[in-house]
Amino acid sequence: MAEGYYDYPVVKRPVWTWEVPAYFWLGGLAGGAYLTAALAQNFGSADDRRAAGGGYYVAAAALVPCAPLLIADLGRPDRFHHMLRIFKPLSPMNLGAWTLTSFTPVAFARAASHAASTGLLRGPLGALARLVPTRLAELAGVVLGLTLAGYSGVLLAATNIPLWAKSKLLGGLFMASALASGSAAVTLQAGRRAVPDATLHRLAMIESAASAGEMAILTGYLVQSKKAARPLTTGRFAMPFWLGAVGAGMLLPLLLHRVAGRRHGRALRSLTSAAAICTIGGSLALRWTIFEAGKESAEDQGASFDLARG
Amino acid sequence: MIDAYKRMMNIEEPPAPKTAKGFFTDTSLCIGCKACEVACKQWNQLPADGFAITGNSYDNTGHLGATTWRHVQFIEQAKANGSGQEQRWLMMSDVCKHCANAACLEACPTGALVRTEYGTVYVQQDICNGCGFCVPACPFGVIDRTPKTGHFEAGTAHKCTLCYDRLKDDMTPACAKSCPTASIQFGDVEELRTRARHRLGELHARGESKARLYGMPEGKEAAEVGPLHAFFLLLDEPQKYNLPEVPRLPRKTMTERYGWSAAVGIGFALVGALVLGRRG
Amino acid sequence: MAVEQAGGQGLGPIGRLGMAPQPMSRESLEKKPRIRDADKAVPSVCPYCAVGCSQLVYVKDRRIIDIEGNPDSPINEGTLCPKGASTYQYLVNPNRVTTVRYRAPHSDHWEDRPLDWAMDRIATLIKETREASFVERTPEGKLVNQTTAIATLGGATMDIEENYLIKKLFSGGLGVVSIENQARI
Amino acid sequence: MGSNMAENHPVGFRWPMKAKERGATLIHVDPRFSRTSALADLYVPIRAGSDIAFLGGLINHVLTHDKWFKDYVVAYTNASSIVSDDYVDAEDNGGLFSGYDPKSSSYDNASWAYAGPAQEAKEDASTHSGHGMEGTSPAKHRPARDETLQDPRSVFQILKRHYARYTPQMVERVCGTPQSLFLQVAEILAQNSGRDRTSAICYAVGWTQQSYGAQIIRAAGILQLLLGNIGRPGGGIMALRGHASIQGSTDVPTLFDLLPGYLPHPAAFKSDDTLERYMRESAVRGGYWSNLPKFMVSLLKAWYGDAATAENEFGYQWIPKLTGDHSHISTSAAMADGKVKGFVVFGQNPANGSAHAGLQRKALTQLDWMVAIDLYETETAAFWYAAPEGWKPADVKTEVFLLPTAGPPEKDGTFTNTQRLLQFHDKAVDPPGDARSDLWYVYHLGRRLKELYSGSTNPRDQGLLNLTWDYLPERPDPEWRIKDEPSDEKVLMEVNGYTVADRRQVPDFEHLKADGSTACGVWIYSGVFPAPGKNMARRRTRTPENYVEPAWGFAWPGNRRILYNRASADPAGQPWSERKKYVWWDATAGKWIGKDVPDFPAKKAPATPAKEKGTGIDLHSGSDPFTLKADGRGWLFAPSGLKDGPLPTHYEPLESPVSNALYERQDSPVAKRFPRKDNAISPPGDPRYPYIVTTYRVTEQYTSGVMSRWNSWLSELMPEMFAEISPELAQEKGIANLDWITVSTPRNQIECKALVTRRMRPFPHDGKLIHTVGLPYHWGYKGLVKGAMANDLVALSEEPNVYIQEDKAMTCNLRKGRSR
Repeated sequence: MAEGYYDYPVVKRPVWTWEVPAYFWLGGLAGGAYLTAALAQNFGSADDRRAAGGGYYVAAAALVPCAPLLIADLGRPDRFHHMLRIFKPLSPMNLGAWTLTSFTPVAFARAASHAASTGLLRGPLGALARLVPTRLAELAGVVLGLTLAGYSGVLLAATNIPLWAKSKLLGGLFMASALASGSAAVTLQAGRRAVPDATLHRLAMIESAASAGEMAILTGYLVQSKKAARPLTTGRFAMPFWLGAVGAGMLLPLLLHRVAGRRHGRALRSLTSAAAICTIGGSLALRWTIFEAGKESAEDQGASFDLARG
Repeated sequence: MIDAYKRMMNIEEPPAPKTAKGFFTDTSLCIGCKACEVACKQWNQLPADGFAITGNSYDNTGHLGATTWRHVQFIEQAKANGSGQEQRWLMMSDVCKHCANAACLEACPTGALVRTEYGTVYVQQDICNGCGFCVPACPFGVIDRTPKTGHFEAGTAHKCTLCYDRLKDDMTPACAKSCPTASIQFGDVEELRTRARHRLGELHARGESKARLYGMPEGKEAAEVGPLHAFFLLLDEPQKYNLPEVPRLPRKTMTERYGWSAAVGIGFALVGALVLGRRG
Repeated sequence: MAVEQAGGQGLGPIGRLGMAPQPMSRESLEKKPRIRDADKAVPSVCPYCAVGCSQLVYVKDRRIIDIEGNPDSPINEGTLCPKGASTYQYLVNPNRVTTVRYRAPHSDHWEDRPLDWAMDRIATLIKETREASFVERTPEGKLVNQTTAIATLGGATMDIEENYLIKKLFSGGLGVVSIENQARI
Repeated sequence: MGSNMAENHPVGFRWPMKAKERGATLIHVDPRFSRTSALADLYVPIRAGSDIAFLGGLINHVLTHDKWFKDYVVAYTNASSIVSDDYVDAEDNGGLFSGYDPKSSSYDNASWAYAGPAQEAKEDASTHSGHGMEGTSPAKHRPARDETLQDPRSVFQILKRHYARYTPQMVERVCGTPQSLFLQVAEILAQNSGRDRTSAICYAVGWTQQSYGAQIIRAAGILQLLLGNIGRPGGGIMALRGHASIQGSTDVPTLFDLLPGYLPHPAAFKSDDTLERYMRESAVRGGYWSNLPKFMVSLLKAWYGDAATAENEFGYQWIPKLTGDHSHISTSAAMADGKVKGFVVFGQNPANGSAHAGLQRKALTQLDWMVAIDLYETETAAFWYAAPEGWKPADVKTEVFLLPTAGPPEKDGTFTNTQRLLQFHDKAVDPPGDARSDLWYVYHLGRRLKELYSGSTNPRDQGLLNLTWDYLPERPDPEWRIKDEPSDEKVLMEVNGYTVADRRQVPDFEHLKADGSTACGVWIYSGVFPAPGKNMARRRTRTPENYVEPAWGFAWPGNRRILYNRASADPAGQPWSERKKYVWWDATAGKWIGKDVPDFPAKKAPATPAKEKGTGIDLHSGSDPFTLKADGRGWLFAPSGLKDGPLPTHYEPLESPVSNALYERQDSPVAKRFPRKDNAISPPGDPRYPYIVTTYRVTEQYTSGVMSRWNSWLSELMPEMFAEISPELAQEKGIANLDWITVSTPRNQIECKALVTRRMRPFPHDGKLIHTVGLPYHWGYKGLVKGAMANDLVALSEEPNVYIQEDKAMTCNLRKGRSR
């Protein structure tokens, strides 16, 4: 016997579709990649800088589908510009829209300036790109990129869907996942170029740190969510969540990195690339399963009552 | 430039505030006739939601939605072999609560959801772009988005407008006007609250010990979402009517969640800097 | 306006960005009830049960745009039940029959016919049936001037004037005795 | 009782709810716990079909505990009247009254008359019946009386004896109502009646659709008279009628046994062969009905105009004479047998909404032609291709017309509501397309028929040719597209009546004459249009100072809102109490005054003695409030007018799972059965049909659904046919909520979904549990939502006085699963 009114849900099922987790994933990846690249620029060796510089390209590339995905999910895509009708940071959705809008040109500019600095971009475009104030773009990009990577979990948490809202850690979890996938993307592209093993090791280490952090936060998230996590941990999303997001997305890369830690050359490259692909895929799986399971969670009357108990 | 932006974004100066209007839904007077549901659909020209029996007493509506802005619940309470006197059939016309702190309004990125001059919460149909964020934000499951392909205002968020159009001409909202037994009362929120307190006293004096108000400033349900401009007199605990004990306002915990997110970001940056800097 | 009414209690300066001041749209500013510029509001009576709720039928450009309870009525004081509140759709409904439909004997389909033709045909049928079945006297010789081969049924949702003419025509004019309505059901 | 007011008259229920808030007690006595029960202070379960036992119990309680309102009862009822020595009560005769003829299953009511000389007793022995019962009341105008009420032949003593066995124990046994609850009801009613307080009883078809429906209402009447609740504010018995103008169509009427204004319809089986004999037979010397000749002649003048002369009995012979029972049910049976050829259906849906709908549909296939007039395609219009019987259209010979009609805002017209209030509705728009008002159809059909018959010299056609038929407006209203719409107000003006010579509207029915100088279509409505341009039904003026609201619409008769309101004052003409002040005698002004139009001769003082030699209401004294009654008194005992006994007596329904606990006689001795192969009725206690089945409506739909199932807003609220059953029955049958079930009677079977609910309860009876199955009857095979038709299960039967079928209590069987 239901505690409430028959077995009707207390809250509404979100209307969003696959575009939203895809966008969260790509946006996070972009932010993570940008940050990793920027970290390398500022703290890394010349090899690191060269290797991680591709992160700017990754960030720019990942941002390309973001706006279309976001717009596609709107009920009225023709009114996408209303997202910028007001500036209202209270609304994570509004904040995200402004962030995406400002981060995209910054990331492209930084990528262009990087391309110009490596000689990839020549001619008048290259000259133009060289005008980009690198430091400023980097700073702005890092702040914006981190915001983009970090707001999505908060956005979901800023609802009354038990699976999303119960724990305090969804924002952190998505941030960690974004950074893991972003750094993994940097590792992945670096592995395809001639970079020293040491750089790859360092990148892998950063990625591992993100994955390990993600793992820890996920544990906290699940513990905090209690019964509200059931649609994720049991039921039809349990398999993709445990095997995909957790197994293949976190544990496997950690394991691969551990193995790769003692390897060099081709083996290292293969292992880090495999780990990076797993991390990136896992990041998508995490977003997707939590997103979809959230819809089921919306129908959980008891969890809603739990969430709203004084 | 600013004017062009305002034109493109459909930005106008809001009207000056007036006295707050709201609903007091007294479920002890509800006869479950559903006139409110139909009057609402008629006035707002909302389509039907489909034709299927639920088996849940006489409620074939189920819940509020994008095209159902009043919903009458039917709660059957009876024991086996109980006498007719112990039997209760509670009826309650549910509606958007028009919260003082409205989660939907706070979530809205476009400013489509606004607080009107009457203190009500209203979705501006020419602004809403159907982002859908208000839908899971509402702690009461009220607001919903219509399908992107549909006959009625496709793809935007909808809920009770408290008949914003009628308020402009000092008309009573359609549901309250139709209600044959004054279970739905419309008026100045302050006055309705006074009336509600008085009514509760009356019912308690009559022995209706389970009667309570839901959505008053002094109620614990107002802790986060604030007092409700559409509030209720219930004859049982709120959960029986699918109303949360303390409806959550997501914003209340948002800073904390941002904090964790930021901490992870900064932590990562530090770790990254450390890892890279060690050799650099 | 009190803070409580405006909502957004406990918002800091950043939180208030975009919330106050909060812009509106042109449509919102111009919002008005559709009956504001109705051509007329015609008093009517609900067609459903016998409580006799008074209604106001709002008309614009010769079309009904809204039907609501009449607040002046001492019976319903502006209220209506769900059926009364749905009267608009009872009248403005694509499923309404608006042409004369005719089905010939043994035919498997309706066909639309002109109103005049149908009226002539029905009058002829009534006459034929009456002629064929009229009884002036019973076998015992009592003058009865009746026919039992034609019957009418209805209408309790019709006006008294209509009922009066039915009775007058079919009973006083044609000698039909089985004139009945819902009151018998 | 017998009504589910909150569900079926929600806006009417606004007022009981208001009263409740002001301290009134609401009691709901019903087989089902409905939305009305939910809002009532007291819900009292009762087995369907046992209402008279319950009401009889209340009467007995009031009598034995001396709770009756003595001053009222002695002065205003016939309690003191002495009944004929030949009268034998049902108590002493196994449930049958004296005069029963088992061969014809009917009563000779001669022995029920008041005691008096033989000649007067003979005068009493009329066979008139129907709505005109009061008018045809032959009761002796001044019967012998014993004001001490001690005479064993007095109505009061007969009443006491008749109900002596209707004890709380018996009520519990018969009705399944716990004694304690029953006694609570009795006490509340008794305490809430008297000088200072009144109680009202509301009923609806829960009572009338039983084989003794009129007697249930009579029982309520007896109770209310004993408690002094008739003719007083807040009292009365309120018939909650189901259709916008069903009261109007009863008054006017489109009913076979009546002429307008409850004049009895002339019949060949009565001595009605001349107008004079008809009027002599129908008019009674005592009471207001003595005026019947004025009303009848004025009616004939309204119908036949100048052709109606004293020489030709004002055209009396053009009115057909009844030769039997021509009611809807009987006509349906005849139709099924191929005896009816043509059928005109105005806004009705017998193929779904009438008793034994399957037989109704079959009957339609036997017709040569049928005209259905409606806004939507009804089950009736579509029977030839869409009926569940699955006939091939090619096999159905009926020629079918479906004429599109107008809704109320698409035409002028008047509805008479359940309070006898006439309200005019104004035309707001033209009807769409070829749709026309029913008035248009009838008028133009009449016009065409007159043309077809023009020139005929056949006497039988003269009625039609002479029918006054001048209803087109002088010039059509330029606002409307339809130019040949008859003028509704012209018809209403004829209904009101006018003087023949100078064609001036008569101010009221007091001005009607029997000499042919006045014409009046419906005498009881006279006053509705007293002068050109003065349509009283169109008045919409509020009078906040007077809750009676006399300036809103027009109530017949003569704008009286409470009938017999003389009874709201004591015999001396003063209000029974300040609280219940309504109409009273103003000695200074020498007339009756009050909140309402006094339903009494305006200047007849309370002390006026009865004129023994007079006629009409002169025969009544100034303290006889019931002016329509021959003796001016409220009838506890009905010496005439009813075909099934002078006192309500408990019988079981025609189909019942139990036997009559009170009498040897099981069921109504005079209810009409239709013993046909296709109309089997299961015998009492038939084990094949062990459950009670009752039909009803829900708020969200409307009767057979024509006016609601094409409406998406209503259809979504109640989308599918269902049967309500108790968890006990569900468990017994292994049925879960929403399972498909099949409900059957000997007539037919239907399938629908089960709604298992504690709102349905089994009734204990002699150690067993009797289950009730509840069926709404809104669905059919046309519309946005479709479903099985409950009326398929109902038998053809007739209550003997008003010819209504019994569908509130039948028996059925039930099984899990679909019908096929």
